Amino acid sequence: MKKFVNDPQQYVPEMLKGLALANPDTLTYVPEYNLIMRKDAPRDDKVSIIQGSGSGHEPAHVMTVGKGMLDGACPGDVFAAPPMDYVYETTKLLAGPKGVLLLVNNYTGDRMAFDMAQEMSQADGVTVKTLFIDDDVSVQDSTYTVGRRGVAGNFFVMKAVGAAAEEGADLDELIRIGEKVNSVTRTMGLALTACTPPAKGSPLFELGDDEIEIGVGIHGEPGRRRAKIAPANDLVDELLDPVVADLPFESGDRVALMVNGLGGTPISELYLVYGIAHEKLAAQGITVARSYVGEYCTSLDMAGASITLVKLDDEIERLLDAPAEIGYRIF
Amino acid sequence: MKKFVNDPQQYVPEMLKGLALANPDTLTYVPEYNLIMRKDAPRDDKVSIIQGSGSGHEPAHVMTVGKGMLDGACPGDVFAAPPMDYVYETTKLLAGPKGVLLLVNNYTGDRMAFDMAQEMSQADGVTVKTLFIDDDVSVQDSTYTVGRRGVAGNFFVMKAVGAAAEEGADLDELIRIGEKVNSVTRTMGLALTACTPPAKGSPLFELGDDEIEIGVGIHGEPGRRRAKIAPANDLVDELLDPVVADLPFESGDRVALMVNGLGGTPISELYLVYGIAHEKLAAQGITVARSYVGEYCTSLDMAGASITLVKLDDEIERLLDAPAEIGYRIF
Amino acid sequence: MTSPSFRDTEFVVREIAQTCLDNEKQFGDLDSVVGDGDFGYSLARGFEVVVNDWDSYDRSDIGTFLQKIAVAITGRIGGTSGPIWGTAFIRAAGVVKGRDEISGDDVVAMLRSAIEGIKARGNADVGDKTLLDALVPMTDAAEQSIASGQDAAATISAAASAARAAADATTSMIAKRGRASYSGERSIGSPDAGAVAVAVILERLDTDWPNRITEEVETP
Amino acid sequence: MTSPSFRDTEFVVREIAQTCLDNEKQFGDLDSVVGDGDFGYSLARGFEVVVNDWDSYDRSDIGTFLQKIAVAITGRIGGTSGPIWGTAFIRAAGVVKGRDEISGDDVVAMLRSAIEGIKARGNADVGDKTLLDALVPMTDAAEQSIASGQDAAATISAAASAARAAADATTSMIAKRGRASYSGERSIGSPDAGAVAVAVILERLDTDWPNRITEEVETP
Ligand SMILES: Nc1ncnc2c1ncn2[C@@H]1O[C@H](COP(=O)(O)OP(=O)(O)O)[C@@H](O)[C@H]1O
Ligand SMILES: Nc1ncnc2c1ncn2[C@@H]1O[C@H](COP(=O)(O)OP(=O)(O)O)[C@@H](O)[C@H]1O
Ligand SMILES: [Mg+2]
Ligand SMILES: [Mg+2]
Ligand SMILES: [Mg+2]
Ligand SMILES: [Mg+2]
Repeated sequence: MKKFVNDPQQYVPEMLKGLALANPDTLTYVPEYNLIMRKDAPRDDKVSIIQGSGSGHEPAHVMTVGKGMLDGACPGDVFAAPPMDYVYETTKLLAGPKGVLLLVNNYTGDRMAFDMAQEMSQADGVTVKTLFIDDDVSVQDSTYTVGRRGVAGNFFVMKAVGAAAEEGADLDELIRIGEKVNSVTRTMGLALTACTPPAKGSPLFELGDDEIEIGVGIHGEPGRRRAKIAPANDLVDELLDPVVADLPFESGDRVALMVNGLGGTPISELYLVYGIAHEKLAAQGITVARSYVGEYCTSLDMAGASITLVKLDDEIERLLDAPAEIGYRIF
Repeated sequence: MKKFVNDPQQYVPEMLKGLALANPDTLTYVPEYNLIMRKDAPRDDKVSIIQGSGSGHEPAHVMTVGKGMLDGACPGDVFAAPPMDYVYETTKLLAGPKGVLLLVNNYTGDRMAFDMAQEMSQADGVTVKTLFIDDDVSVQDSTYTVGRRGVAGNFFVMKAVGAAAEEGADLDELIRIGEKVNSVTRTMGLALTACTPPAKGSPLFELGDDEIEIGVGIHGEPGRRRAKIAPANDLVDELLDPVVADLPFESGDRVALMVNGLGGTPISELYLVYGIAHEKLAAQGITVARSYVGEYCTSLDMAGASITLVKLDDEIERLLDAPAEIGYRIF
Repeated sequence: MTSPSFRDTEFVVREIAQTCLDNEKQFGDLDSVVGDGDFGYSLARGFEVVVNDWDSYDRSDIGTFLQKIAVAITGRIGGTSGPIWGTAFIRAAGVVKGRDEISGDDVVAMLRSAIEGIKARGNADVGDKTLLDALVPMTDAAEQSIASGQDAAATISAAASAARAAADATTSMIAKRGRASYSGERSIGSPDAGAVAVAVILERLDTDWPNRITEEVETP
Repeated sequence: MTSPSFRDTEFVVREIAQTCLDNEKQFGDLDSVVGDGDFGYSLARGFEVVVNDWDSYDRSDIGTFLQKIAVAITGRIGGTSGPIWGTAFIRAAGVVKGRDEISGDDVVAMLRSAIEGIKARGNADVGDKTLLDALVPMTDAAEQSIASGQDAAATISAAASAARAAADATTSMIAKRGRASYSGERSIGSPDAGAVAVAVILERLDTDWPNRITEEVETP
């Protein structure tokens, strides 16, 4: 393994420390709970929004803490949901009069930690609600009952409720908005290479020199099937077709299109993918009204990409358009 | 090679098309010259700023075209300076009454193309000046006469002159500012892996499983020496020590610190590196007043990072702080 | 002054902790076949805390002691395993609250309660290819052994054999819970990491049980 | 109606172009040892245009023809090679402006002028480990051969041998210009990509020269 890492066990804390040092005016770091929080949180005039998740998906979610986005993020170790305590303590720390919204990508570990933390902080008198995000179309609901995973589409829920919270919306309103955005958001990803968790020190799975993994999870979970590498046009079909068919998205729809890099794929390739996807959608009469190209929810150093579509209405478009200030990516 | 690519020869054009499709309101794409330009350029009230360079360094420089940054970028193929014609035609297209500033990273090919284009457009009556950027401390001046390379530090020159141009500064003033910023900017990079140009289809050099390349160029040119992978603390020393010693940066200095990813290194590692570098500087009495963590000037999918320091004064700090609007990275 | 039961309880917890520390890599590798590879790491980081803070846990009674262990685990283990293993310890603790002596039947009751807790927490059942698929057969075996009058050593042996057989049998199962379930049919062919962990712990317990210290030792 | 000299010029340009197309990979690999690997790609993309638009170039005279080739190259080849090779063709064109017939001495003059152009453009000289290190010895050999009364075929053979020997000799040189120079001492041990390209082109010309079409063919 060749990485910038000292002790693999300190990978997450050292990253969080760096993030805090880079944003001294806006972020506070609470090492006990892997917590990155806004300096001005909790505020009396807005609901506090918290995301947990495992680490290794950066910028999600510690780097999207800021005005118009999250109030705090308390990730677990790489690919592990946070211990319940982190969520519970974070919830108490960020509890204000308007309450707390927990954003949870739909995974067993995350659900459990957040359920327990919600119960316990409610017992303490905190008003808490939880939004589950499950945008990944690669997992077919029918076969299992754990349901779909939450992946890059989480960004749109976070952005929309973040903007609404900033405007003063109450907890129920945020739940309404978040559920609506989640219900019109669909994602599909594929991996060109496996990722290497620092503590493991070797790739999480083996992929041949000409193999790709279609429908891969953001934790290196294998996808639905393995295939041969193909031209970008075909790879975009693999991503776009199941996404479009699922909601389904239809001629006349206005959408947000996100091409999300999984960590090891350069931005040049992501724009190439974006261009192809944009034109394929146009050919189906679907208008891309907002575009997102870059890294939003990664899987460490995995090469690959996911495509997310969000069906827009006036309300969602307005919330996505609202300003946000986050420490990540400064120009 | 596993990449999102159709025809390697169309890699750059397809990326540029994607970029233009993602930013229909602000950017124009002129396929003949690989040109991405602001829709509102050239303007009467500001100098037009143009950067060329090879492709494969994205977001540099096609993705930093926008208000407060570049007016146009006309890159060559991957790692190749643009053909002289591209620069010449772009210069003519963007020539306004206040003239044109060409930003050139100091490489033989780029210098020649820009020199020729400058001569030719001056002959056409256009007012053109050129700024050369050479921030890379890994190349020792003494041994050669081509001089240092321009690498990620280019960003600071671009940002400063971009902001000043927006305020109406004239060409001579931009040259003064750009030369000043370049003179206080130093960068050093290292690669953990080689990059794979799409047209070549295989890594540009071979690195063992435990080897790194110190002082690597952003075109996959080998660096000054090969070393064994080491803990992040030691890798930061490899990057920071030569940078600090070079200007030199001294106790009492205020600096901007950039940790730039070379393409394949996840942002989590970059923040980890940032934290270490920040603290090492603090221990030397050097204050980090502005921080930049992310990908600014990459080398395709190369894993690795560079560290840039800029010695700040009030003028530079003000210009770096000025707003900029670019199509890249939307939240 | 701790009772024999308390010392046995301490011994068992310590064995669980040490097994998780010693098998971090194996457990992680098992989880990376169709999971995300962090199972070994998560358990090791949690039980590391248990080992490091060993002397500090409140030992007023067995229930309290196990509850403190549960809190330590919940505070440090993330992923699915934190809530699952934390819940197991909390439930087991609840059965023997305030007690200083426990019987074989109590142990079975503790295991049953832990199992019910895991099922509820994970919305899972036997057959879903989780650690339940080793835990339940192993508890059945222990119960039978005790009912037929076997001693602790024989009971642990029986439980260990049952756990191993059951863990091996998860290989042919399709995962219906947890991250492994996303890969559907592809989860067939490798055993469940959690079930194997249960087997490895029981086997170690079986080996070490005769060598445990049964008399209280005065620390000088 | 083109002259014999014109047909020879066309033949030579065509050979240069075809060699660059056929050796894209080799030239690129040479450039990746201590450079950035794009040398083959850059030349191929430029000479591809030359081959594709072959019939469209203004053939009023040899000078004009070569100048159009130069423009095509400059418009498509990036990197260092665009300006370098473009300059070479422009300078060669300048020597035979308006001419329909050229002698061996003219060819030497064209090469000398191209060399001066490259030197000026690249601020480089013999010994810097660039294509000049093949081009100059090769021109010297051609000049000598012509001076001693050899015919074109023999002159090309002599030039090819000189180019190859000189290209091989760049292996032990340290690069002082271009991207290879950044690696300092590490540039020793592999030949310069540009110099090798000159040798490969000359060797091919040497092989194909006897088979060129010397009479004008009426296209039906
Ligand atoms: N819903 C569930 N209920 C009970 N146990 C489960 C459940 N899901 C997974 N497990 C167990 O947890 C193990 C994986 O733990 P861990 O790696 O910590 O989870 P994660 O999938 O969150 O990374 C599996 O091998 C399985 O035995
Ligand atoms: N300053 C120079 N003057 C003349 N020729 C040069 C110079 N620098 C490099 N070359 C030649 O150009 C070749 C590399 O060309 P190319 O790959 O296009 O350049 P780049 O370094 O811009 O990628 C070298 O092998 C060398 O022969
Ligand atoms: Mg996990
Ligand atoms: Mg080049
Ligand atoms: Mg796991
Ligand atoms: Mg080159």
